[in-house]
Amino acid sequence: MKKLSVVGIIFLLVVITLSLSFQIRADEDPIKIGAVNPLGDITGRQSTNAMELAVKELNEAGGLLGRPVELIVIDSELRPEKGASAIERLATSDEVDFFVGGMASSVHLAQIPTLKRYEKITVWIGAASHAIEEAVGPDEDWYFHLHPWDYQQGASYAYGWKDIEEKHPEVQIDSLFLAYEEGAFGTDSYESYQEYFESAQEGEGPYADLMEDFSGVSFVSAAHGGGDYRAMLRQAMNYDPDLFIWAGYDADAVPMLSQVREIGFSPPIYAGSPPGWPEDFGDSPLAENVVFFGMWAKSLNEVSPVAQHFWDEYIAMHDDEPVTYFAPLGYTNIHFLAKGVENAGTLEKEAVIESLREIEYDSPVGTTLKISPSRIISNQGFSEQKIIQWQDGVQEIIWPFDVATSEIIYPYEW
Amino acid sequence: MPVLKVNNLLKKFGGLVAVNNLSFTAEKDEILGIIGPNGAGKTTVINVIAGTLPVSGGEVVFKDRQVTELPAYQRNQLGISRTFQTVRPLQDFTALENIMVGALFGKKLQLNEAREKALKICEYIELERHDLPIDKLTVLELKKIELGRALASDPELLFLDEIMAGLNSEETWQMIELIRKIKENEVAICVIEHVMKVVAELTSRVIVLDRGDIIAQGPYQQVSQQKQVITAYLGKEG
Amino acid sequence: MKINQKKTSWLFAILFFIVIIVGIWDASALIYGLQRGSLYALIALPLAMVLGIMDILNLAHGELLTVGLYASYVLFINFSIDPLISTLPVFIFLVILGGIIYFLTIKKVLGEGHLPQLLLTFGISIMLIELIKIYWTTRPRNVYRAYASSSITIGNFRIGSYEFLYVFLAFAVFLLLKLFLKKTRLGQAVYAVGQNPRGAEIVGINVDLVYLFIFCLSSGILGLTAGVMLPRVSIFPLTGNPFSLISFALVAMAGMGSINGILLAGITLGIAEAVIQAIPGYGGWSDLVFFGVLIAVIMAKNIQEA
Amino acid sequence: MKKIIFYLFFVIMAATLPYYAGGYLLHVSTTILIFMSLSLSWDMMLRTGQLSFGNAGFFGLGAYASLISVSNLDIHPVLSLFFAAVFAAGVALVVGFAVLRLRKIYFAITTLALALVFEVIVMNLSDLTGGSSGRVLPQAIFGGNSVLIYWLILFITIIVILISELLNKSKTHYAINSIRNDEITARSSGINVFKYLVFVFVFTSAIQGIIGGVYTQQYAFVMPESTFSLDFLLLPIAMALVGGIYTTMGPILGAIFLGLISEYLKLIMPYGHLFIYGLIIVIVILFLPEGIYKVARKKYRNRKSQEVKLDASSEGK
Repeated sequence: MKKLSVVGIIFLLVVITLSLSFQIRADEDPIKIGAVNPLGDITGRQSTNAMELAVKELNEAGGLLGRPVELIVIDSELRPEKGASAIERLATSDEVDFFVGGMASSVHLAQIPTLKRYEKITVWIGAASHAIEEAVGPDEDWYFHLHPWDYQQGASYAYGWKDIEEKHPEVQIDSLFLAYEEGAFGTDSYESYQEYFESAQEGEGPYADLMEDFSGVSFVSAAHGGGDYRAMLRQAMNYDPDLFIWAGYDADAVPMLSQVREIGFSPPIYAGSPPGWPEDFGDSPLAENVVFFGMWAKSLNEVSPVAQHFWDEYIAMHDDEPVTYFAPLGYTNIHFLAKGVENAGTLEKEAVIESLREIEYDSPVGTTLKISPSRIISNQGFSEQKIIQWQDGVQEIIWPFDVATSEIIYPYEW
Repeated sequence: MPVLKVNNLLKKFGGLVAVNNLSFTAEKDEILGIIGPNGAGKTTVINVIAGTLPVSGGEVVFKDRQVTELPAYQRNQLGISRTFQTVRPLQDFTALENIMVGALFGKKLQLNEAREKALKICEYIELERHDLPIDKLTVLELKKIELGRALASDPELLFLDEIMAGLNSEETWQMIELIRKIKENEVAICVIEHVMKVVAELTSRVIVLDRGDIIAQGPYQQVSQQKQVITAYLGKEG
Repeated sequence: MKINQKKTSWLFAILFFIVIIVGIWDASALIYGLQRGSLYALIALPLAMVLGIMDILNLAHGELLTVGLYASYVLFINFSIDPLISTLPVFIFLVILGGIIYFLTIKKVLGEGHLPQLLLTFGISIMLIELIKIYWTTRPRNVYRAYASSSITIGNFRIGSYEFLYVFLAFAVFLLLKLFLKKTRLGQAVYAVGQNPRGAEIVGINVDLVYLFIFCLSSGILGLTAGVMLPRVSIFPLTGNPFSLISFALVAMAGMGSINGILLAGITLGIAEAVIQAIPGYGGWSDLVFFGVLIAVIMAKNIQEA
Repeated sequence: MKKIIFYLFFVIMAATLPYYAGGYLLHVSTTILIFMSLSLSWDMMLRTGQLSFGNAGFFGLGAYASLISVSNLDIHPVLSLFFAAVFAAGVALVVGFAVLRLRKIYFAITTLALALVFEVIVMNLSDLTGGSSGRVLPQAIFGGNSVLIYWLILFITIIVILISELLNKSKTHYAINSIRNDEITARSSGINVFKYLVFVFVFTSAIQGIIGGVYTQQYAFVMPESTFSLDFLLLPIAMALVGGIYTTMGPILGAIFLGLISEYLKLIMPYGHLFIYGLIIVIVILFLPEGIYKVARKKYRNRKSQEVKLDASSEGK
């Protein structure tokens, strides 16, 4: 009898502790995701909004592994040391399970040493500079990078232009002129184009048969106090390229187009790759037929239900339209991570990494996200961008053809 | 042998000739007065000899050594000291520290030596409230600081630029006594003065400047009688 | 404030020489340089006034320009007022804003030395930038006006005409300002205060009023400039920021308080910059030339025997 | 004696920080120390009366010197800091001979222009510097061990603090203070103004160079836009002024105050916290124009002297 009561008490205790611990796990111990974004910048602000949306959706669907999901966001202030200390805070004070974020290569570079110390699973949506890849190195299996690297972007455009040339025989691209801003962003683009050109001359690489001639000139971006592009544009006009590309910021878009008209420059294709466009750019007659490279456009809603869902929910939650592709990427970031955890059925690192590598996530940027190795790291997400054109004030996807919403208007005229 | 020899000293400001081919000497043991109406170029002469301003021509020889091209601080280290017409104390220092500066750099002493020396000078010039910051001191005390700093580098040639200005008659007498005391240490002293009583009292010889030229020199009693000196002063008044 | 012809005359000679050389080599670079340089000078002028007369180092200078640009933008978006017409209301708005800033802050650091002023205006500039960010985000905004990209063709030479407005405005403002300083009572008072504030006070000039006037006027000139710039630039919270630096550079190059010098310095630097940008492959060095010329001129003009 | 124990206490507290503070506080402290050293070095130059805007430039030069010496010459990261110091000092010596003949705003603008010139040169020497995209190191210093990095930076900061204190107690103090107060008096008192200016300019630049090197080694990268950022100029100035200039304690307190407050503000208001930060700077300048340290010291002294008076009066009764 005595024995039985002891066993019974022990059993009771075990049950109570188990249920208690389960209780704690379910209600009081959320899965924490730590995000570092530049909140003062529109890209960081909107991607944070989108991350919040994704977390809300997860929690409404019952959380992850039966636990709620909590998003903790810290402002990077676009300052490297602040970005790094934010990681430190998330790791130690908030004890997050995952890191997500964030924009600006310089900030992310400073975060890499700290990230390496904690080796928590990290999924990053911005920071396209290949220097990041060098800093991370080949052996860090916990590091996932979703945004295409600078060199991947350049390559993807080549595939796009070739497809377009094939479909539209009137489009003929032989010579390319790159106008690039003097900072890291533009110079990286120039260097990768330079590399492509060198291999193209030997008949290799994505730009073989596409780039017979190449030239580039730098300019000071309006974002850094410049904004006079006329000297550069005149050089471009003298060069007379088939494809004119500018690699600069959204602040450069309108002044450059305005000066293009002033000096009377009219390349057959006028393309750019800013991270976003100015407010009401579509309403401006300057926008007409401008081509650009990007990850996402509103018109994707026509062809992708996920994109439409994201669009509606984002507006419902934040009463504001997403204007930068970092918004859908932020959303993708959280859902991709959540799906990995869900498939793994555990928070155990190796298992989650394994399952993240297997996932095929249908993302609101219109492309299925699937991890594959890039030059150095093994966990690279997207590798392509889209070719998009402003038509009647709307961003229409013209390549890849499977998500295209319109045909290219050629040549660019004003 | 004169301590200071000035030959054909010339100083121009743009087109304006402030000092015109001036030549004179100053001897050890004498108090030389430089007088003249406003704008005569007295302070400019000091500035040029002390190295505060570069010369336009001529030479300055101090103890048989060419110092014409030397910077001010080197001339000070060699033994030329000066005070300023309007006091220029170092605001962030105490009185004592102001005087220390002269000893530290003009005489190249170390900190503790300089402090001792400065204390001695304070005693010598009868400056008691030497621990106070500058803004708490009287005009006489400020003048004494100027003097003390100039003395701290053990000068052999001392320029005093209107050191009596702003002092009342009792203070003036104190200062005159002090300058006499200094003279006993074999220092050549050059004073610029407006108050003729002081000039008469102090100087053994005067140089009268007018518009950059020497118009007279000699003992004050003699010079003050000369016609062109009187006109120079009267002309100013009229 | 000095209006000294002599000091700037050799600068003028060098400029003239450069103009001829460049004009022969590439006339468009010359015109771009003239246009940009006039803009630089126009923006630097108010800074030079505030520094020369009030001895205030205003780090929020560029931010006042930014505020002017946003004000003009708001007038265009909400009331469809053309930016060129909005120059007047924006001028008034910035005069008032300048007055408010003067009363709340600047007035209290007059004569305190440059450092507290520097930090104070640094704080103001952070506040203005952040306010704009909170309200308008960092997304650039533009105002499209077809006339902003108009051009004139002479033979086979095509040149943008809108930016000549900068040149016109710069010279107009400079001339009016000089006329004002010479011919009006207030101008004479400003001149006197610039020379010697204490003396001016003794002869019965209300120095405080003169300071207020100068700060408001210089802030107003930025408003005027903003309206003219708006159709040609992107506006975002940091638009004006780099212009603070350029303005400081011009003021230092021209010499404190020299009005003629500002115009010359602006045009010199503008041309230097445009020339380098026009050399294929060396555009990246244009900043170096900009600062190189700046340093060289400052060194040549201000070196002291040490 | 009391003072020494007081200081020792703080040094021990600082040195043992890694044992009781979390990784976040440690990192924040590391950043504060970096800015504290920059702030002190700027203040030391200011004590000569020369307002230098060259900080960011020498910081950047040190950063590049350190990174290049580690990756191209394969020297130890800690050793590279010396290299950074020597390089920054060398450049400062050369340019100092020219720019130190300038005064006031001309000196300030020229040093700022020089910093920008350094940046342009670095951007265009892409073979060595990586150009605009910058360069990375395979590994941060000490393998990224944050405790060791903290100690290294603490060590450097303590050295900088000691230098600042020594400077205020040395013969040089009398020279530079005189120069700041009245350059003409200084010259007439036998002070070789130019020599002292060059001396202070060179060693403060060396400090900025070392700090640049440490920053680079900590984060393992250089990039012109962030390495030459004007943040490394304006924030240290703000710290020195908020804390109180011409003193050692001023920049120390200023760095701690502004460093902590910016982190705290960020936590309580994620958006727009920088607005409050700017407001605080404005308020401090308007209402505590002498800086926190001097105001606190005055208050403390007033209270003390009042106490003495009270004692005296009670004794009198």
